[in-house]
Amino acid sequence: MTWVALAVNILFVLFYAPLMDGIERQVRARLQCRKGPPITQTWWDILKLLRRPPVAPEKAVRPIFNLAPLVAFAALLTAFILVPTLLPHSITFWGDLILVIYLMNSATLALVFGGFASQNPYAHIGADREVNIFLVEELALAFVIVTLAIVNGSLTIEKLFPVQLKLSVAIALIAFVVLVYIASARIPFDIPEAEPEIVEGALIEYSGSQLAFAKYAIYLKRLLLFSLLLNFVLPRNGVVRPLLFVIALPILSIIYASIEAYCGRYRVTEAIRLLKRISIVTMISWVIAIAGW
Amino acid sequence: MVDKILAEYGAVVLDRNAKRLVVQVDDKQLRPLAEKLFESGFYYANGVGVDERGLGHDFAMYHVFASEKDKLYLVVKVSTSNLKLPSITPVIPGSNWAEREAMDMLGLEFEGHPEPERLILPDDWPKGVYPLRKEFDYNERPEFVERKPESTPQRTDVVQLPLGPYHPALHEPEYFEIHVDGEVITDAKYRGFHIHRGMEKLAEGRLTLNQVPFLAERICGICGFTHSIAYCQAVADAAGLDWPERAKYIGVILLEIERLHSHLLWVGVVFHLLGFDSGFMHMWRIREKVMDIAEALTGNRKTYGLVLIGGMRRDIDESRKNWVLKTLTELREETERVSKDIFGMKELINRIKGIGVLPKEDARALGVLGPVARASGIDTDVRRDHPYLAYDKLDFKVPVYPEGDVLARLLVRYDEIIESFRLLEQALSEMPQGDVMIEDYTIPSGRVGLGATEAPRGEDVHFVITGVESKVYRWHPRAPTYNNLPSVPIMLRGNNIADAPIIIASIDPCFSCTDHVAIVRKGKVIWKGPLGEGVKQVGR
Amino acid sequence: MMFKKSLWVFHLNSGSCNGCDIEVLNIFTPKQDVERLGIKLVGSPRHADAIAFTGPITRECLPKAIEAFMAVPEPKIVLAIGSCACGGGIWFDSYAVIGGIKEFYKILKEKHGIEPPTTIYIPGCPPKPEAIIYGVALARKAVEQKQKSEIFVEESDIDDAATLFKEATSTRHFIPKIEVIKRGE
Amino acid sequence: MGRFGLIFKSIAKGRVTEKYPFAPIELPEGFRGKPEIDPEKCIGCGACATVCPPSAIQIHVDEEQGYKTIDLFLGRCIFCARCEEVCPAEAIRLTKEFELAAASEEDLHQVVKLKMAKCAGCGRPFDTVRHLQFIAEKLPEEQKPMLALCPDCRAKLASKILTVAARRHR
Repeated sequence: MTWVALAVNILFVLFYAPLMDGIERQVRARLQCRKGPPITQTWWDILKLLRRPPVAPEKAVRPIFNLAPLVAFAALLTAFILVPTLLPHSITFWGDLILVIYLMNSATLALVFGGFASQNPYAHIGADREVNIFLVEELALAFVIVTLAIVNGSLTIEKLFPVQLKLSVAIALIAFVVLVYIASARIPFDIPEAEPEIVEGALIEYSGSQLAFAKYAIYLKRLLLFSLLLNFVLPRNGVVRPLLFVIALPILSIIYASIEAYCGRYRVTEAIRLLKRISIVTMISWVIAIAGW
Repeated sequence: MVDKILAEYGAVVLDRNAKRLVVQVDDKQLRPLAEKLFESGFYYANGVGVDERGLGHDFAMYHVFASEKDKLYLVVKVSTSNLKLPSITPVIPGSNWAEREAMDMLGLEFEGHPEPERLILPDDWPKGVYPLRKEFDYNERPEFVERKPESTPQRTDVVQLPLGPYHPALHEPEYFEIHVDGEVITDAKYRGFHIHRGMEKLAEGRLTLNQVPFLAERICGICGFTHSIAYCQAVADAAGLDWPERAKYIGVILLEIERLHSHLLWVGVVFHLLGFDSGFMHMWRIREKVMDIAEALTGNRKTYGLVLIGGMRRDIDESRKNWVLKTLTELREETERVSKDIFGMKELINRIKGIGVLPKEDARALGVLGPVARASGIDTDVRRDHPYLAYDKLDFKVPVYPEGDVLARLLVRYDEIIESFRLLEQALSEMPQGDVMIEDYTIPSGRVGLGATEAPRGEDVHFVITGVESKVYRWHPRAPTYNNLPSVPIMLRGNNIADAPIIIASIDPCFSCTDHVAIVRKGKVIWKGPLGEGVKQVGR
Repeated sequence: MMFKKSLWVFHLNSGSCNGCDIEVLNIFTPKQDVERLGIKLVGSPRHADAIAFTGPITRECLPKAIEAFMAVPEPKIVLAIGSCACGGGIWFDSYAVIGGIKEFYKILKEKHGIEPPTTIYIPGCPPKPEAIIYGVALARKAVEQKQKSEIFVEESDIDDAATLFKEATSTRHFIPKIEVIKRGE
Repeated sequence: MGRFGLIFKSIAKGRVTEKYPFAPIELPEGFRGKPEIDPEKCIGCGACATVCPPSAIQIHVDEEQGYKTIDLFLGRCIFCARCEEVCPAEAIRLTKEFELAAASEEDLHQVVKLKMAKCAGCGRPFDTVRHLQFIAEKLPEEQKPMLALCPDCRAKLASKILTVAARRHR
């Protein structure tokens, strides 16, 4: 039963992740008075990219460059084995939140390495910014996890989802909502792949199927972040859960995409300053958690 | 006052009318005269080297100075028989490019020029071939010579990245080299002129007087119409023609429509560069209506192609006029509404406040023009200072902001959008009846003409010497970006690299306008956007 | 057809006056919004399926244009946007340009041995945004090509002027017939 | 109101996107689209080629075959409508057609080949039949025979007449 549920979950995320990007593109288009692409557009893009041959740049460190997108993609799929999405059954699987975060970060790092391996100056800058933001983001995330762990007395996914609502958890969750926004690289935090400035950053030299996997990995990461967020608050069992889950995802997409459409990009320094403030908030939630509220 | 100065340096008046004065001076008197003129409020407007052997003279350099105070363009001619002339760049920095251009295109030498390097032609252009000399055919294509490797040695104290020339932010090929100390820009150099298309030679070679307006319009696809007007004004000035009144009003209407579309486009691009794509979409949505108006009035969305030396090729009929007036009223409301909301986005506005400051003195020395000058507190506008077409009969304000930062440039342009709406309404409703074209005219040969218009980016100055058989002997357009670009390094200095792209974009650079003549050959070049911060890390 | 649903375009200004560049940008704005057709502008030639040339390709741009052209993975489509890219425009024989996409292909063939890819010529100065959309639709074979080469040949027996004027005086409005050859049909 | 005001306004505005290419668009009167030569009207005078700024209209003379070719290359045309203005026969005009994209450069050519008349003196083809007729219609009857000669022969004839006249005068 668990394996079937797992398969359903994986298929669901594989299908939904590009669709989610399609929904967000549509939302942004509507807010700009445009008709916008059909919500299946991202799927078509990926299918097309998969059929195109990859070209590696001459100077690239081939093994790392070629492997990076696949590693990122695989790491995120593995994370989805641990994190329940549509069906909650995979919850009984072994593993804990730390592992999920590690898998997610290794995906990010894989793309960063891929960017460095491409030897393109834009990719370097993009990768570099990614690392910059990633490091500060990590600090805040660590405090969120610690807070949750203290309150729930465990780090296993089984115990964590859904979390008990306490003051500290509430603060941590609010911080987490912001972190999800930042970690999914949306404007104004899409600095690592700012199109008008450094042309998709680390992904600049990728083409064809490798680009498809890299992009897919990014969409999966966004979905993973949303799933984590929803898991913290949605009920764990029952028929309502898949239903609520399916309804909540597009709603989150709409909210996040609307914010994205009406923001200007930050400079890296500004983004980092903001992240530091969030870290302080999460630290406070940790202190409150220790105090037992 | 001008006459007194000119007399002091022994200048001989060759030709004069109410708007411009042509004089000739001895080459020894040139530099002191230029210095004196600069002190008394003139700025450097244009510099043209001419191969006058076809007119029975030697080579000559025409320096054009302009003054808002005297409402005058002053053309100073110096002749040379041995290709050597004194450089006036040490006293007026604004003439730097003009002199280098003449070096490149004609082989003139300027003694005392601070950086006598090739500016115009491509890297693979052979030495000693000067396209603007009369013996060179316009369609000659010299062999490609080996490209020299970049001469500047790799510096260790600055980070250099070969970014560009195809940078997605600007959709035009160009290069900037930005020298960084930590996160702060210490210096910047421009290299571009990728779009040198040999236009001046083409005008002398293949085209006739009445074909050049179409060429002039293609100097720039955004602000081309104002170039074709400036050219026709220059020829009209040389021949002493006067357009019919109605043609003048139609000219004003189309120029203002062009300004509207150009400014809306720029505001949109700025929002795009700030990552605020919705702002871009809203501005361009409004602009689309302006394009519709242009299409209805001229038959094309851009490159209106409506002007000939004798006037306008199309009239505006009554029903269309009313439709345009109605559409403009709606557009004005829409623009005001959307802009009010966007200006209400505080963090967006704060992002561009206080960056890229250009002080007034530097702006004057470089001869900076248009909205960039007006944002630095220089009260200049060709439409008011040297009125052309029907501008002297219309009422408009010239917005001036003293801050000199990017925000000021945005505000100047926004105010100009609103003024353009007002001008359009006036011009459309006050347009007199009558002809729009004079057909019966003769153009004398060997006459000097000067035409100046206020393009969306600043003052366009076109210099014309008429030739025989309805040809131009020499035509030299000067686009505003040509004067504005050298100010970018000053704006960049001391700023965070993150702001570099928005600062560069703030002059509304129009590289194709400038590239009709030149090519900078300097150092390793960089255009680095806000990637700048990243640059710092990479270099560490 | 690989690009039926999704086409990513890399835009390369090869010496254009900006008119075409702005129109290329314009098709992404709300009125035309080609994102609805799955068309996207990308900043890196590696991501692109099509490369859009605007401009007559100046001498200075040539090496860079070749570089960018080669960076686009095969199979690719070339969109020659505007009269400058199609045939060199008003500058076609100037010393500073090479004069349009055809000359560019000649150089590619000579120097690098590359065969020209599928090319769509979109004339216009600048082409209307809709004309560009039409061109892209043509590349996807979603519309019929309207523009066909036409050769009109006058058929007439009279060829010496002396007889001509005998005839002309009798029938004042004599006009010889014309034969039409439409290529591609 | 700032950003929220803008969001509300955008939603209120709705979508402004047009349907093209699935629905045709409206073009204003006087739109400058594709230039078209009417081969039945063209007289081959070459006025259009002379004024065309980008030389998109080029004239070639094939003396052996006796044809004059007017080659309109759309891929270079700047749609300025100068040709329409100067055409004496109203043979070339700008249509509203803007969907000009083509998969090959050849498709952008429109070629009109007109028969040329041979000179009654030297037998060399010198002008199109139609152009001669066009001029003939405007000339008085007695001058028409001159049209049957090419410019060279005409000049020769003229000088001959003049010399004869001069001799007589003397």
